[in-house]
Amino acid sequence: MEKLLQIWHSSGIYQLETGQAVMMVVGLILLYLAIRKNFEPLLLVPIGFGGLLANIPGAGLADPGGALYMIYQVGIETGMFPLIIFMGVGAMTDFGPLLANPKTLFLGAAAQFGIFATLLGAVGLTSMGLMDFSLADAAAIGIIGGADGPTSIYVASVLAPDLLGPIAVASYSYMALVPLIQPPIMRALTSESERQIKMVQLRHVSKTEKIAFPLLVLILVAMLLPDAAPLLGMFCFGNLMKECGVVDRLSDTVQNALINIVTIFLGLGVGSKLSAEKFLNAETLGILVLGMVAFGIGTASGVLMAKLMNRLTGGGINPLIGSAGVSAVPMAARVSNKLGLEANSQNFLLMHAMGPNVAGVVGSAVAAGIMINFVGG
Amino acid sequence: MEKLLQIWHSSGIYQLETGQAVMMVVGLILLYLAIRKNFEPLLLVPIGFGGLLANIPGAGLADPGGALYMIYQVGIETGMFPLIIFMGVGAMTDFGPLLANPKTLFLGAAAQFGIFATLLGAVGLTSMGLMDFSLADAAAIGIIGGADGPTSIYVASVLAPDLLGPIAVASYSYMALVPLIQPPIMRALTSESERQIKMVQLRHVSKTEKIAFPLLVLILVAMLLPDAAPLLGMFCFGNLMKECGVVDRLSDTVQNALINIVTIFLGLGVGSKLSAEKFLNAETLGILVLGMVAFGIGTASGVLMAKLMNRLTGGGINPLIGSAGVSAVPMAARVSNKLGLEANSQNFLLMHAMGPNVAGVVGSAVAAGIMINFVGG
Amino acid sequence: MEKLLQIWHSSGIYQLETGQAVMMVVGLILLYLAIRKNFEPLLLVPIGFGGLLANIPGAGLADPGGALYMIYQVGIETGMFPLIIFMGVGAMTDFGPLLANPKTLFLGAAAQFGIFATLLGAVGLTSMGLMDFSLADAAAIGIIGGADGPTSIYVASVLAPDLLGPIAVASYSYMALVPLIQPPIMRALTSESERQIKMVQLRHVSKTEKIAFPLLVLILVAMLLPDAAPLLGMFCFGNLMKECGVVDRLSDTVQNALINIVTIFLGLGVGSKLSAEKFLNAETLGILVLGMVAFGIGTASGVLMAKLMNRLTGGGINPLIGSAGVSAVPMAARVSNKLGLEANSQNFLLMHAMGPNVAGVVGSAVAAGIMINFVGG
Amino acid sequence: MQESDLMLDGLNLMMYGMGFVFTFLTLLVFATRAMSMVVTKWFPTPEPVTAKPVPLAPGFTPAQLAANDPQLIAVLTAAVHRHRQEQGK
Amino acid sequence: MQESDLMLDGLNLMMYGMGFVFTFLTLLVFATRAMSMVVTKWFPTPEPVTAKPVPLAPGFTPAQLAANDPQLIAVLTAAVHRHRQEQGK
Amino acid sequence: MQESDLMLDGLNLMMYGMGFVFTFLTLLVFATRAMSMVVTKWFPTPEPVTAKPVPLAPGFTPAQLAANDPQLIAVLTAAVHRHRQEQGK
Ligand code: NA
Ligand code: NA
Ligand code: NA
Repeated sequence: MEKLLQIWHSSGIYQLETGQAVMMVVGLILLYLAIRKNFEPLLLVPIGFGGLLANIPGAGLADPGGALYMIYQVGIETGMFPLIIFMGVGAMTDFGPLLANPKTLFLGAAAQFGIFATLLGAVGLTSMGLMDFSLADAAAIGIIGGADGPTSIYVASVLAPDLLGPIAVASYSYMALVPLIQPPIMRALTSESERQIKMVQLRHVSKTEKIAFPLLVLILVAMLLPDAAPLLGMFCFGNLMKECGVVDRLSDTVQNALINIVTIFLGLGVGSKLSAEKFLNAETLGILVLGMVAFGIGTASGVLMAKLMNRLTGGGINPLIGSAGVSAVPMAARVSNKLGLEANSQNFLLMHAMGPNVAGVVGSAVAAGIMINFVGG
Repeated sequence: MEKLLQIWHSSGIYQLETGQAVMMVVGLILLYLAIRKNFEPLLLVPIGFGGLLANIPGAGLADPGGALYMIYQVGIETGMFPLIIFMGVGAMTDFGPLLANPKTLFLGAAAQFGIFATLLGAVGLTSMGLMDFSLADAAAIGIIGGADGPTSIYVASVLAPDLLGPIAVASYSYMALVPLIQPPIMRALTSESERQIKMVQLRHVSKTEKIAFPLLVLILVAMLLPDAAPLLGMFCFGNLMKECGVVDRLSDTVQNALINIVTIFLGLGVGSKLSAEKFLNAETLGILVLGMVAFGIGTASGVLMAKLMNRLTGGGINPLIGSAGVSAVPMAARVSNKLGLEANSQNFLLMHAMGPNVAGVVGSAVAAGIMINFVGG
Repeated sequence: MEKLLQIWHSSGIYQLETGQAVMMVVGLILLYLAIRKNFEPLLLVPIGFGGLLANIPGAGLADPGGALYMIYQVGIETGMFPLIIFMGVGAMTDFGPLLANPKTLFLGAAAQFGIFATLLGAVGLTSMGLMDFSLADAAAIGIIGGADGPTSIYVASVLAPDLLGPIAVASYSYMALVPLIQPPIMRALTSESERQIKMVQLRHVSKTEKIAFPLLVLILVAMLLPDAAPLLGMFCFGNLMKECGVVDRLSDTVQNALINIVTIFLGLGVGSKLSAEKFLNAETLGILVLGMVAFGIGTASGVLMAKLMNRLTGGGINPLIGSAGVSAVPMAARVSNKLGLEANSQNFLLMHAMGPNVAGVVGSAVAAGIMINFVGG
Repeated sequence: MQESDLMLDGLNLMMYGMGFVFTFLTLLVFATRAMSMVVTKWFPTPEPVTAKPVPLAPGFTPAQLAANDPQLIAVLTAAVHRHRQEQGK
Repeated sequence: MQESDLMLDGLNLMMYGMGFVFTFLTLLVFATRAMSMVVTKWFPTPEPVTAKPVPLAPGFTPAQLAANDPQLIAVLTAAVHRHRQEQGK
Repeated sequence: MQESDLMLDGLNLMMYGMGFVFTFLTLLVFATRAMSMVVTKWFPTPEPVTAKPVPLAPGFTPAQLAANDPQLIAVLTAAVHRHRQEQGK
């Protein structure tokens, strides 16, 4: 009888706290969004399930000694998982369109304004007494506007580990919402005639240029902003493996088995941070709102920069490609292409938008480095 | 000359103890069974070779600092390797037949009687003074009757790490012996007419049901038996990745590269526990005998339960599918099918036996949870 | 303004030391050799890039807490990465030609003379006061002559971790230089008529022999030289998985995903040792020179042994296959084949040279074991 | 602990254990039936999940997407199957 | 820290941050152009890297080499493409 | 340690080392020959290992089994080979 009581006392129903129940519902919602609505399923399925596991009452999977806790400590606390993912993303990235038209890097720069505006918003809310974010918190929240999941997780793990859960969730959710968030902003800021601008075909880029580019980026990072070196170093390493043509078996494994394995464990590790006390509070609401704002501002500043460049260079740049500067590869570039086709059914912008798109990845990694330098230094 | 002596003193021949020699022969026997007799070669080749390596005199591969020791500490002591394997098994499991006929879950429950009967046998032998097993030891030994390698290793690593070597060896060896152990028991407990019973074809199961099922299992586990949450949580996670259809690249890696890598290291880590002092004793003999008994009792109780269900439901259930409830996927189901065909060459039971077969995996994981709760709590 | 200064002070340009700049150039040279000159790109691309990353001023990637430092500690300090690579190499090795003609093992033995002659050279330079190598250093340097990257890294990580960077670089660079280093030596030591000797076709080797051979090697190692057991044990394990035919999915993963993943991280970890203070000194120059000498002596002693065997056995052994005893699989065997074809366009030596080639792998692993036993014991 | 205690513990564990396993799986039978009924009634013909274009993760190339194409996999599977049958003759 | 200080820090970080991002990417634009010019001028038609025989790592089997064959991959890609078009009809 | 000692140690290690390498590999030559003789004499035509049905690990799907089919791999290898020869023309 005593033993029956023990089983009952160790059961989930007996131990269930309201917060855990709510967080399990949050996990199920994430799974629903991932599976039925195709919100970045590769990350949100593991994150959502990790959230479910972390909130099983009495199982302690996210407590010291638990499986999710160990995954977090080994892979996220050390920063290794986001770095490996970034290596994989580098091995999947084609810098060809950017090399054919390097000035699209300016669009990748402009779109990072979303990051810093959001940072300002976060400290502003704190100054107003509505929230309680430190500067480090605000920096980590701002990076959501970079539309780059691994960058967000890396920065959050360094600057604001307590906010890692909501930041990762916001980052991936909004990346999935790019096709909904961006079009109205893009339409509002451009005229019909601007949207109809056709761009000249991109020149051919040689193999040697593609091999030299990641080394160029690495050396520039090494000379100017060592704090961005881990992220961009691994990114450039992956890209060099892809482009150099002599280590295809390594590049192939990085793009498949390795990134898949690490994605699963990264997701589970992030899920371990979806505990009630860290997720169910006003800060999370603030993060979700600020993240949305960050995306909007980033999109707008990218488009405005493209308009400006179009005027200064005497035409030939369709402002719709500016929004792709937020990264969210390749979805943002597809959105640019879609709106271009709406304006003119012969206007294919996809390749032109891939330049700012990958520039945005570099841009937000640079922004991440400056945040870590400024706040952590 | 002095150096020649040193080389001689550090040589294997000089240092070889009888126990090590015997254990190397045990390792070679396991390799023989795996390679020539096809006894679960995916596990027994690494376990057998790990046993060889662990017993090389003077090399210290299984001592602190040695490679096998590190593998054990990192992957088995933490429980991670069996959990990852379970995720992979989940990603390879099709719950369709079980969903089409949920009452086969009762067969998966009945077959777990083998586990608990063996536990009782182990404490009985101790009470009689023939063996010296604690309750935790007995629980870990009983799980062999679950016919699930990773579950056995997980429970043994938690409750009885000292017995892990013989328990893992017994578990995988007997899984391989299913085609020999089960048929006589099945024939003895069923009549010819029972074995000829044809079962109606299974209904179609929708994609949505398959997606919902792992979540349902997880929530039930979370509410009732959190101690089973690590094992069944990872199992359900793997299954959800397989069924949800939006993360096929993750599911594919889990079923291939990841499970293969972990299988190799799990085997080597288990092999590190095949030392003479832990393997060459009466307890191992006891474990081997009790494990065999566990399989037999599990098979019998599964078949008897199926007979009962056949009578209660007015026919339509072939008792031969009851034996598949021990799990040992998919071998036990194939044995059911084979005996069905012997009785009637048009009687295909494979799909019907897959229901209890996967139910057995869930059932023994639940039994594992209750053991850990009862003994460890 | 103060913050601008901070950014400037933390920038790479401000912090750059001459040594770091030189080492980054060294990294770029390694990448050039790998990508344009095809010097063992699978290792030299990761090592070269790792060297770049390790020398980014202020980033601290190779300092405690840095990503490369962690990779080194986890995988190389423990010895696991070279062991896993060796398992993969075992799974890619075909002992067929060696089994068809076991006396080619003598050639694999003779070529190891390069290892010990170089060791003597290293202690000789120290005795002359030109260098400052301990016996352990000398032993680790000598292994370069074994022409086996993972063996070199394993021994260096045990006996001379401080020299690991230059030793690994020398080892892989010279393996790539085999087609340049060996031919002149081979031509100088053989007559035209010797090079024209045709060898009889190799007999068929049965599956059972191929399965038994790795076990035979393991048992011999276990009995005679336990210090070689980790390296040769993993090698034989990989080979057994390949040959046994019942665990093809494991063998396949070992040869692909697993070895690729570990190769990447092994390279990055080695790169972390390419720091200025450890690389830019007279010792490195000594290592590079001694390594080259080691290759030369190994090649020469292999060829001379083959000549001797040809005379003693009354002909039928082409001395060109002796040089393949240094290992550097399969390049050294190809060099033998090429020179054979030069002498007689119908003289195909590739298969005959594969015997000494894989014998060289075993031979240098045995030499590594004796070094570790003698120096470490 | 006395030996009879150990035996008693073993009996207890067996009783509770089998009881719990049956309770759990019985609940699962009912929950599964309920779930299937709900799904069949309210989500009768779910849009096939795989028909939607699978979104790419950042930087995933079209080649990787190809690996997810169920039709392609079906075609390859059929080819393999045909090969096997020919071999089996 | 006072709240106005936090706000000030935020403004500072925004200013320096955007400034740095633009500086960095502007430098990258120029460096990239310079690099492309150098490559185009001095290395106009680089020998195709993949045309050289890829050296095998110790023990790599021919089967693994096959995986690196770009022509083979091209053929397979074309086959997949053709299949898709047929499916698309 | 004096330098002459170091030199002496080096010489010692060289002597013992080469001696041991030759001893080991010589023993291996004889052991290999003995093994081959035993295998050839007493296990002359071993049933082909791969002919037996490879047992599945718990839950391994038929698709994974396919990856182990040596015949299938042979067919694919032949196809690749044919393609190469056509390319080589
Ligand atoms: Na970005
Ligand atoms: Na079971
Ligand atoms: Na060698």
